[in-house]
Amino acid sequence: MLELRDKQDLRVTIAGITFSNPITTASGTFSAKESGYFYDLNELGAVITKGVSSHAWEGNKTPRIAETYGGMLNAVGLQNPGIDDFIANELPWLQKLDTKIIVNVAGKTPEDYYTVVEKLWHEKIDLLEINISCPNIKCGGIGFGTSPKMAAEITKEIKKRARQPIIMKLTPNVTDITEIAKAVEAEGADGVSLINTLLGMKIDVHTRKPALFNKTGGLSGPAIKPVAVRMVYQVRRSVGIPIIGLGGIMTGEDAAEFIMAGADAVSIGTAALLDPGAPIRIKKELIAYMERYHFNSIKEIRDGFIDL
Amino acid sequence: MLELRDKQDLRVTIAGITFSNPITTASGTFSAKESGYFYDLNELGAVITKGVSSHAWEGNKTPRIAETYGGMLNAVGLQNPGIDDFIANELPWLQKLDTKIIVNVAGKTPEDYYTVVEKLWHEKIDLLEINISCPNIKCGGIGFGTSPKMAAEITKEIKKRARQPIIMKLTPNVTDITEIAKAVEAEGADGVSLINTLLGMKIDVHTRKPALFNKTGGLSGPAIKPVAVRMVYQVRRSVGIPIIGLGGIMTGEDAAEFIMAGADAVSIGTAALLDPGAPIRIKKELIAYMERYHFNSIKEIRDGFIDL
Amino acid sequence: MTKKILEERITSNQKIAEGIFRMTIYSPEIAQNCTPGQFVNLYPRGRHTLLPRPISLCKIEDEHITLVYGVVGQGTQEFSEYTQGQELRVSTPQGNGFDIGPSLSEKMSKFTVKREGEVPTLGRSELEAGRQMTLVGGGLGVPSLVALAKALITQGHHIRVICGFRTEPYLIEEFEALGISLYVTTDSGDYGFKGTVMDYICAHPFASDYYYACGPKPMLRELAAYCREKQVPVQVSMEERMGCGYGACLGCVCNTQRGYKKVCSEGPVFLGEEVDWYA
Amino acid sequence: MTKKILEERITSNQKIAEGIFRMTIYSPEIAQNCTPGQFVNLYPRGRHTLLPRPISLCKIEDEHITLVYGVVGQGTQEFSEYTQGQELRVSTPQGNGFDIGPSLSEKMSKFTVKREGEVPTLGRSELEAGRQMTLVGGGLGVPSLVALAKALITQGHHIRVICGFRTEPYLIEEFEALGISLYVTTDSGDYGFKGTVMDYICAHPFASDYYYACGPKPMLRELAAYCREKQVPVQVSMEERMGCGYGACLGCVCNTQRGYKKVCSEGPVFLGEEVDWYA
Ligand SMILES: Cc1cc2nc3c(=O)[nH]c(=O)nc-3n(C[C@H](O)[C@H](O)[C@H](O)COP(=O)(O)OP(=O)(O)OC[C@H]3O[C@@H](n4cnc5c(N)ncnc54)[C@H](O)[C@@H]3O)c2cc1C
Ligand SMILES: Cc1cc2nc3c(=O)[nH]c(=O)nc-3n(C[C@H](O)[C@H](O)[C@H](O)COP(=O)(O)OP(=O)(O)OC[C@H]3O[C@@H](n4cnc5c(N)ncnc54)[C@H](O)[C@@H]3O)c2cc1C
Ligand SMILES: Cc1cc2nc3c(=O)[nH]c(=O)nc-3n(C[C@H](O)[C@H](O)[C@H](O)COP(=O)(O)O)c2cc1C
Ligand SMILES: Cc1cc2nc3c(=O)[nH]c(=O)nc-3n(C[C@H](O)[C@H](O)[C@H](O)COP(=O)(O)O)c2cc1C
Ligand code: FES
Ligand code: FES
Repeated sequence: MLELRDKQDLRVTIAGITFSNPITTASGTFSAKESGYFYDLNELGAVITKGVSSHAWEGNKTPRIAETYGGMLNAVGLQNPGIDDFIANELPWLQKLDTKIIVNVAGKTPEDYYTVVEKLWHEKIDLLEINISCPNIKCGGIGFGTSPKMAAEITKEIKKRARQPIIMKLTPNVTDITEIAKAVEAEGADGVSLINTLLGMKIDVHTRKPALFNKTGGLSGPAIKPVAVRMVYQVRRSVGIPIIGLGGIMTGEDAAEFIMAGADAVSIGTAALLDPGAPIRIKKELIAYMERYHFNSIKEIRDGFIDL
Repeated sequence: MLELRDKQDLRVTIAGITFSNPITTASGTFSAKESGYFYDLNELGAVITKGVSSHAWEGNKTPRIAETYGGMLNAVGLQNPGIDDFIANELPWLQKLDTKIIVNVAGKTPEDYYTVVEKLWHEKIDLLEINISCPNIKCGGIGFGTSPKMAAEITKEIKKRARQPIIMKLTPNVTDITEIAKAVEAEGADGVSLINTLLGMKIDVHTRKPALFNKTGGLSGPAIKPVAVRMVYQVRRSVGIPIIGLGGIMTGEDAAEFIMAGADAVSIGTAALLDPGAPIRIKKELIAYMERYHFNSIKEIRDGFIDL
Repeated sequence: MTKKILEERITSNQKIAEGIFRMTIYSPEIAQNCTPGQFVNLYPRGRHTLLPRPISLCKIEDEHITLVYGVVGQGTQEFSEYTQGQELRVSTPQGNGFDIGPSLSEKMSKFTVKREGEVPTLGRSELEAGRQMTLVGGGLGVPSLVALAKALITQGHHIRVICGFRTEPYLIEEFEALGISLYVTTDSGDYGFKGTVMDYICAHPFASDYYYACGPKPMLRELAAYCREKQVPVQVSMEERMGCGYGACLGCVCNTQRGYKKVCSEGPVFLGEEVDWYA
Repeated sequence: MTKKILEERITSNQKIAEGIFRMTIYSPEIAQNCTPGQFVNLYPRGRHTLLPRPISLCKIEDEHITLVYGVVGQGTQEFSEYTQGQELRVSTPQGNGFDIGPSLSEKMSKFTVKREGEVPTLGRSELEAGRQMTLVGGGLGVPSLVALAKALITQGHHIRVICGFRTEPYLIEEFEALGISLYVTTDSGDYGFKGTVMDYICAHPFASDYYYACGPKPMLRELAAYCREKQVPVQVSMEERMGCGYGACLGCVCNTQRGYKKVCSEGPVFLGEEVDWYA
């Protein structure tokens, strides 16, 4: 029963921007320079940068990383050189690539976010991903993401100031993610990314101390995938805007699972730490999955889900 | 430098009840009859029963179980024969054991809970664990656990009607677990158990259907341990009542980690599915850990935590 | 304190058909304390796959057991890579197995526990003499019929086996070695009768005093309906996704006339009559 | 596209002291493209331990590399169970390694990348002629000094090595084979000088033009303070818990006078002067 088929169409469109394929890099787990030693960045649907803030941030003290069963904790604390340095030194390099550029924006106060999106007004980038969900920043960030009211407010204000479409990146550390998603959609968000990390902690019983200097950190990796899939599924049934799905994607089948749950595109995070070429491997595996089950497009995968 | 030491003192006291050791069985992962084929139940600090409700509950359709990376999802849906059957057929058997008995109480409405605790008034059991956190019951359960107000209310009413001390079992699917813990403490809860399962979902990309009949289910196992440790740590610093800590404990060192985070006792759940003798193995490993680091009591482990 | 998780040695592990493996394990402890229709739990080593995998006993010898399994996912993939001499974690036998008549029921009761009133009674008298028994298997349900056929022969019954496969049959030689009547069907028609076992049964009417079956649920359901019509007893071995595999978690239930029953500890064998097929 | 994760074959893996193992890997690709002080990432197979384990290059031969590692947790426990002939996942060399002078700097620049202005310049002139070099190692920091000592000898320098251990020394014979001055200390006094390497250095003053060090942070800090006082340059190899091990995650930073630097890609070797020891 083998038929001759066209090559699969992997294209997806998010907020009017068409990516060559649904594979993107999760913020904070990708460096164009370092990741670029391992694979051809032009193979990606889009690059999503490490969080950029209005000024340089130092980040947290070390240890910033701890391993857990099937996952990891990080408390990097959004170390970054600030938007001016980013525009001067990193962006030109990204702009030479033949892929879409999504800049992840971090802030502790509303003004922090405004400064960044305003400075990006004239820049040739495709989308903004607004991180209102980082668990590793004491003074803010996650605060915006845990209350529908605050999430709505910040979305509205950023939307006014941003030229590019905005994707709100949501935290899973909430009682009801659909409320937050609905709130940001109502205020004009062009999409949502979910999920950021789950707040976790590890104590080293040998040293008798928290494994992270920051004590708590963000849990990522395959351990959290079921929570992420559940949230993508719930949010897909609550809002109409596109979803970038992430959280523990390790294989092409995992990517397909997120797409069935309702994601329009996916991001690869922790998988790229233990396998630097993971985004491209996962893309190939997704194609193989599509071939095996005769899916010709990403939409066909999504529509293939039987949700009685 | 080896000295002769007394045997460690493993005793812990929860709400005035002294357990011979801190190891208990997580509700729903233990059956006195079936687990009893594998080990001597008297070795446990306490048995915690499967959730019991006012009347027999059928539970969900199958599949009820799905495996995830480093964890599992379940949507058993609290199948149980009801409190009368429990008192007639199961309790007498448990009462012959030389360990403490904690009955886990389930309900969809407040009245469900009241019926169960009232029927247990005259029974020789040590503690009640009130499950206000089951993610697999459509009409209630988890609802009580996600709002501080409702959690407080149900605690107050149950406290009036129960003869035995009550431990409220909390859900991790909330924005701020300390609020819930504080609310139940304020209304007289004698302790809290945390955590119940994280709400998750798995889609089988081969069958293209949700892996569970119930679609979503509760994520348990080592994957969730960092979330559980973080919550025990946070709650320990917010309330004064005892904590039963659980969520992904697989080894004696994991048990020690929960104790350092602030747990007074621990429960073994998923670990007992993949290793039926896990509670006793973990108890032995905890003793070995105490020997290695010269801890003589559970309190010494807790106090050994260096939390700068 | 009668159940255990053992570390036993694999004496062979070979591919016998596409995606199908036969593993032999040296384990007097299991081999001498089990009955056909029971299963063991195999525990993967890959530490991200936590749960046990239930696999039926296919052959029971003095000191060895044989399991036949299909590679369908990560756990069975891992098992297929095990080599001779390696050890694996395996439980002592679980579940009740097939009821094969009075002479063996005493032995059975040593290893399985049923509450009062839960012993299937329908059809027990039929097991008493040398009867005409039909064993129906589908795909990965076929392995457990090998041990069953052998035990029933020992009891002096006449055995007919009907096995269905997708394209490639396996274990044929095991049945042939028992000298019984064997009928093979394949969906593809590549081997034997083209169609399902139920197609075969309907197309070739025969008399039978008793049925045993193991296979996919739709096959069991159809057979149970057929047997009810014919007023002949049938024992079916049910499959369900398991958590613990030993009766602690209520993960693996089968809906019966008496409510949900645990497949792992109260099954996997039920009377066709007692299963609520349309729940 | 110059970095890779390789599947390489283990040619030996043996215990050389209590809890300490030496592993030799056949890998011309790594052996011919690395410098002392660089490390490789080893990827555990146990799929619940996700992150790579960085291990320094201890010996570099034509087609083989040797790693010496201590069993401290699950990852290194797993490595210690690997046997000859097995394959393991290992990255191409990471980080910048020790700066050992001009003649090698060209080779180095092929494999390591530094932004403009980030190349340590202090002390480079000292590397030019046959100088008196002191290499200081503590515990699991000692292995990387083996490859370094050999390279420095090739450069025509005079080498003194001071190594500290808890109780049992290892790799002694490797240094002795190089025919250099070797001083061993143990905390317990079981072997060599009783005390730390810093105790030794303070108790036995000697002249040295340059220092290299690898070991626990408190040792490096003390040595850096000592070198600053003596106005002698020192290169220190820093250790930090890693996420990716290749520069993508910002997990492994070291606080320097120029802010946080990534240990994995901008280190692990820094000048003692540039590290902010009290951050
Ligand atoms: C009482 C009992 C007895 C049993 N006896 C036997 C027996 O004797 N022999 C036997 O072979 N089995 C038997 N089974 C079934 C066996 O337990 C399961 O097949 C096994 O547990 C699957 O484990 P796994 O890790 O390989 O698959 P899992 O990873 O758990 O996946 C199982 C399912 O996921 C899907 N799936 C996963 N990966 C793929 C893929 N790459 N392509 C397509 N689909 C995929 C399929 O639907 C597959 O069936 C029995 C089951 C029970 C309950
Ligand atoms: C650049 C660099 C180079 C390195 N080079 C080397 C080298 O050449 N040789 C070498 O041996 N190491 C080296 N290391 C350190 C090495 O990377 C770590 O020791 C290793 O990653 C630990 O992995 P693990 O899984 O065994 O330990 P993990 O499980 O990650 O645990 C690590 C820590 O947890 C604690 N711990 C865990 N289990 C136990 C236990 N049972 N008892 C007591 N404590 C425990 C200890 O504090 C231990 O150090 C290097 C590190 C870096 C950054
Ligand atoms: C080391 C590390 C750093 C991260 N930094 C950021 C960040 O700067 N901004 C952000 O929005 N998310 C950040 N994240 C979260 C990831 O983008 C992603 O949401 C999360 O890790 C879940 O995906 P994963 O399981 O595939 O890693 C970081 C995650 C890790 C592991
Ligand atoms: C199969 C299964 C059934 C459960 N049933 C109950 C229950 O009836 N009542 C309850 O309070 N918790 C129930 N739980 C939750 C566990 O008691 C425990 O809170 C959770 O699994 C986390 O612990 P673990 O990771 O050690 O399993 C169940 C968990 C599992 C896996
Ligand atoms: S699998 Fe747990 S009760 Fe059957
Ligand atoms: S470990 Fe990721 S940047 Fe160094």
